[in-house]
Amino acid sequence: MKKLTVILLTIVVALALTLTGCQKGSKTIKIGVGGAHTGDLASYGLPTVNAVQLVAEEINANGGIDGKMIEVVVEDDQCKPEIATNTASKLVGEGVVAVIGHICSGATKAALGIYKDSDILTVSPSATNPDLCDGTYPNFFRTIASDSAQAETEVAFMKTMGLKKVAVLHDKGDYGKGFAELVQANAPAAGIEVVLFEGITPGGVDYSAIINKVANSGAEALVWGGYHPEASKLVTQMKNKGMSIPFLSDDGVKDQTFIDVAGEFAEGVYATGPIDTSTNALYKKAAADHLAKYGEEPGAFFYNAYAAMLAVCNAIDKADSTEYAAMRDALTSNYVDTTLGSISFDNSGEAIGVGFVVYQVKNGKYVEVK
Amino acid sequence: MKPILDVKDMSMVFGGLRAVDKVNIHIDKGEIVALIGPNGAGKTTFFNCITGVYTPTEGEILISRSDNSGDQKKINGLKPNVINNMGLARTFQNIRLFSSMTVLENVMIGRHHALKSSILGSIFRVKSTREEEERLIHESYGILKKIGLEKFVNEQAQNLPYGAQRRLEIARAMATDPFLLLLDEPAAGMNPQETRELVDTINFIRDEENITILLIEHDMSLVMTLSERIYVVDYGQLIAEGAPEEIKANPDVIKAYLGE
Amino acid sequence: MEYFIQLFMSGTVKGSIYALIALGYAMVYGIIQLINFAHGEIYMIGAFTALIIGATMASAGVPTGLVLVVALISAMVWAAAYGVTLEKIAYKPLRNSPRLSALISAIGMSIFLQNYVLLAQTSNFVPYPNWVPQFAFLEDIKGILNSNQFFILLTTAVVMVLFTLMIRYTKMGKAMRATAQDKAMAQLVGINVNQVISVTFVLGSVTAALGGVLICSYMGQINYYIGFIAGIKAFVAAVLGGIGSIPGAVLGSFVLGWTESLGAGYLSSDYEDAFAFVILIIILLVRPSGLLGKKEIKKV
Amino acid sequence: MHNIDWKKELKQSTLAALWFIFLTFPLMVMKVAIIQGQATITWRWYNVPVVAVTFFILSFVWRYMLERRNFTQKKESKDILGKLLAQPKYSRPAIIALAVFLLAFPFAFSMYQTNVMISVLIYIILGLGLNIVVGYGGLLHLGYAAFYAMGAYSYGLFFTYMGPKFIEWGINTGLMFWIAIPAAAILSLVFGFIVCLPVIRLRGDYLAIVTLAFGEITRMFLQNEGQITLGPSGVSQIPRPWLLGMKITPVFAAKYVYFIALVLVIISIKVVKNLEDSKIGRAWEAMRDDDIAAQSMGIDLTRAKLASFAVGALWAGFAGVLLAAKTTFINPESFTLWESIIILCVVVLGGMGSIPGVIVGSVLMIMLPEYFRSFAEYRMLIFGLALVLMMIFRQGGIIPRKRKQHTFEVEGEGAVK
Repeated sequence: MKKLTVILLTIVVALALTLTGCQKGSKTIKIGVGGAHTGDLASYGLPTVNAVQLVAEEINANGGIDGKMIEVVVEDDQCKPEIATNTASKLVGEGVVAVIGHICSGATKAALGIYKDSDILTVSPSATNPDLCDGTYPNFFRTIASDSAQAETEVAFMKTMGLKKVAVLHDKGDYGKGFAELVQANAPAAGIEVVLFEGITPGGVDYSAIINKVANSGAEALVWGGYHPEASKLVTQMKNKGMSIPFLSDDGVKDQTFIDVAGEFAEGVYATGPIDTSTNALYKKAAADHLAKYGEEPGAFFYNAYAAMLAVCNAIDKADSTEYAAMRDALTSNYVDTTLGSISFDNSGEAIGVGFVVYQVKNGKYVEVK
Repeated sequence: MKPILDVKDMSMVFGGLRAVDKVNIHIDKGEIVALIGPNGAGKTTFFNCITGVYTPTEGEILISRSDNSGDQKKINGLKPNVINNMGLARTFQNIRLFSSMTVLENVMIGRHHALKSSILGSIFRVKSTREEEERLIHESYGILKKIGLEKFVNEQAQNLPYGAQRRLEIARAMATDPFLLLLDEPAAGMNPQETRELVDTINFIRDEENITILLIEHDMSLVMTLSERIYVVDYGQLIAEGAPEEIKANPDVIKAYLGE
Repeated sequence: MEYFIQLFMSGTVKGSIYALIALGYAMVYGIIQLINFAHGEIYMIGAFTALIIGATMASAGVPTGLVLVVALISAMVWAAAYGVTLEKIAYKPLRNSPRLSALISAIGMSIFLQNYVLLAQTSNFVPYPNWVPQFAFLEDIKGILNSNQFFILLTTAVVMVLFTLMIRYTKMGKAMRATAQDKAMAQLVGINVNQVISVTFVLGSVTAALGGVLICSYMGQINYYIGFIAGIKAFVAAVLGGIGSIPGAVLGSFVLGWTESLGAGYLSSDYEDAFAFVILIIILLVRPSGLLGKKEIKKV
Repeated sequence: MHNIDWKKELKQSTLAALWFIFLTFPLMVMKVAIIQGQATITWRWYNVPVVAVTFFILSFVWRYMLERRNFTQKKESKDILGKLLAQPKYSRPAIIALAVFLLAFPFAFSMYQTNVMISVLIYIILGLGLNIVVGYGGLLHLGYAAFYAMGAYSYGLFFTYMGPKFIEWGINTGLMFWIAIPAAAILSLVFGFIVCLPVIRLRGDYLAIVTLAFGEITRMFLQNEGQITLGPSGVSQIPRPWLLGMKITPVFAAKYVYFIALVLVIISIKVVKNLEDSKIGRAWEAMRDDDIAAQSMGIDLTRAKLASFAVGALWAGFAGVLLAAKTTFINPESFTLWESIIILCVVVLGGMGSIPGVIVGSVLMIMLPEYFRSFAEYRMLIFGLALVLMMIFRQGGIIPRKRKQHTFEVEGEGAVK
């Protein structure tokens, strides 16, 4: 037992010494990546890691920023708020100057509680919740347009389709319900009546009751706020019931997996998604680099993350500093060429130069609706 | 003088089976009464009805702590703990001790009703609670001493010899301060020596502690030496009542035991 | 009125789906008083196996009808194998342990099997082919009842009838009833209790696999997580009907299906699951042993 | 354990290996992938020998372990460490070392480590609370996360609705934490009492499913009633606890919340210990051992159950407020059925009814996944398997329950031990 006590004390002392000894005087610029890297949402988080690493490697190969190398620190948050605070504190403890992430809006909010008070610049490639840019988090930026922009695009499109009555369903989640509520709020101004607004439970075994309800409501179209698995269940069941009203959705559905899963039933589905920049030179380069390194096409939010990383590195370069205020200043006052085109950020944190357009599934591919 | 336990036309029906059928029993203060009958005659069901484990389908059960006619109370359908608090305590045919507890703790559970401390008092372990706990332990030890189990006080209940376990059940029941003690086959599984000690214990409880006793028993010699009155049930019905000698000679009883 | 019929039919279909899964819960509970938390995973594994075998055959150019039959059979075979293995490994060593230990073991198995499929296959949603034949006579009323729904109803009805007959008239059925009532007694009169338990797991797994294939065909997709929510719902249905009772499980499933559909249709689908849970609580308050559950008599 | 029949053993292991090859064939050897909307199969034959060898060996180990379990079950386990620690000579330095370690922790380790430790402490409180219901009361509770949510939302919503007022009045919003701590505990207690009242007469599994239902209904309410609860987007910007009006940085907050949590844990342990040794604790013990005998000895089961539910819920209230203060953000997703199951696993894995067990259970459940991130993919797989194996081979949990037993020394005055 005495031994045990001694061992315990030694461990404490040793850990205390090592941990206090290694912080200061690092010659690298550390940039953190937070997001879901394991679990069922990993497919949304991992592409960001790849994007950040590709950019870092390229910059380091060219001599770094003002001679300083970039070091990427990757931490998983599983999209869970309570884990995200641990992740954030780990990144802060590592001494990162900026974070690319997080992926989910909920986890991002939880992590921002720590980044904000630690003065760490945070650029998310995917968190679209409008609240994030309402001024409460001055350190927050994103390279994706907010859900309000997305909902506005959707409603404007519904107006051009000549719809008068729509049903709005959502998955009761942060993202899905948020989008659905914004559509509901914008619809009256466009002369559209929302005749049904309800949430459904993801993972259910049968949605025929709610589809009957939609059919019965006299809606001329169904708007879905949520992700693709439920969307494909809904379109499949609608078509099997002989319903043919248009199905409109968000960028959670603008994903090739949706078309793979829903198959023939996906034809004709509308979904909003970020403006297509695939003709952009940097975009092509990023895609080629990814294919060369990982042997496959990049996944969700890859280009947004690539752009975010480019913007952050550019800001450090322009500011000649890793001080928060200087970096923030550089970020909001300069345009930078990215995979998403030439972008800058406004004072609330939204990217200028990114936006949404409407796509439609035609012959098993999403095609922009002009 | 009113009986302290008065059961009137009590029946207990399970589905179609009449386990207890219009039974009338009364017990006076200070008696030792036995309830006998062949296996499956409904004796334990009768106990369960009186102690509140079952709610009898028909009839009335009245108790009174003293023999004044004034304070007779109907206890049909009350919960077992309420009935216990009113002064009826029991033992079980198949011993139901709290096996993970010590002998002392088993008796302490029996004293549960006598404790006044509140949850808050327990949480903060205030002085009055501590004193009460101390007192409780001494009281419980006292009860064990009376029943002659003090040498086992710190043993785990399940490690006791069989006879001692039965006696511990009696001690635990006595700890609840009853005026009527219902013993369900107290001598089952005991050797002759243990049985003799049991007789002394039961007499002691009646004489010194002033507790009336109703017991179910198969050991006829014990029943005949101990009890003053005997009730005999068969197929749920009361078939005979009387002093031991009368019962011994009753042809219905002999028939019930020996069969046709 | 037509709206009501639509909702009622969709509730009936939903009820049939729950019933196919709930049966396994009820049977296992009846025999060994264990909430088999991993039952939903057996359902998922059955459906996955059918997809894999079916996809292999379809790419080899086997005709659709044959694909359906072979895929279904292999789903049932492997689900049964998983069910029996599950029982042998995770439940049998705990047969004389406190109930909570067996329940935690079941939860552990549920987590294990989900992640096993996740790692061995994929975390993504996979499209599920619709193998169910499309009936021409339903074309006009497909707004109320389409071919997949019809096929699910039909299967559930057939399974119910077969089960009732089996339990009532076969030797195994009698042995199962005896074991459910008193395991020690059944053993004494010469019933091989281990065998009865294995058969129970086989039957429960087979119906779950059947349900898995039909439901995935109907919904058009599958992933490793589908068993969890379906399993919880079926479990609620089984409890609602009186856990351990097979007719109770079926009745409970339909009550649940109707409540959810009518609740979603006339009130709000926001609280679709809450309606199910509220009905459950109300029924249990009135009948603490479920709709058809036997009232237990305390043995003293 | 003697005379191993090698021929038989070999045969059994071979059979097991063959069986598992068959069993895992479709899922392990074949893999479905979607290419261009078409399901295709890739064959992974290399998995066959892997499965065969693995299960051939595991089969041996399994049978050996099962036999050993049956063999040793009867004997008392040799708890050397426990016996050593029972002596004051050894226990005192151990306790001092532990105290030093715990006090020095946030200063010796990074903010990240401290935050992880806060999670552990929160789960200890949750575990102790649920332990009252499951371990002492013997009632299977699958909706404990609802009470956790109750605590977190009491603080969160209190801030949402009253925060602006506090700012208007010029009062530091951090003070709300100190109001929320007792308020949330009382609210959870009352909520626990109300929920319990109608369902108390249900037994065993029926009780489990109804508590599950209550948990889910609570979460749905939080999700759907956005006007009241802010819906799925949750409550953000929850203030950190007040300390003399200081501006609290995250690094400092982590240390500060750590110590608040630590104090709460110590209080919880003390209170739970006191409860265990008291009248109500003995009543729970008796109820769990034999409810009919307990009732016949005058114990009011309804009251005992109500007490265990309500007191159990109280700790969830504390834990909830701590969670809100730690993350500064809460949403309904943190209070799912899974959360209830995880807390249940903490209790059962650690050892039902055992306070040190709950502590070790929380440490394992939270720290292992956190530190074994490199095994991320296999983490849940191993976790599931560990639950099964624990139940089979160490049923009482890691530190089985060892209740303080009341004894009586006859010598002298009869000192109470």
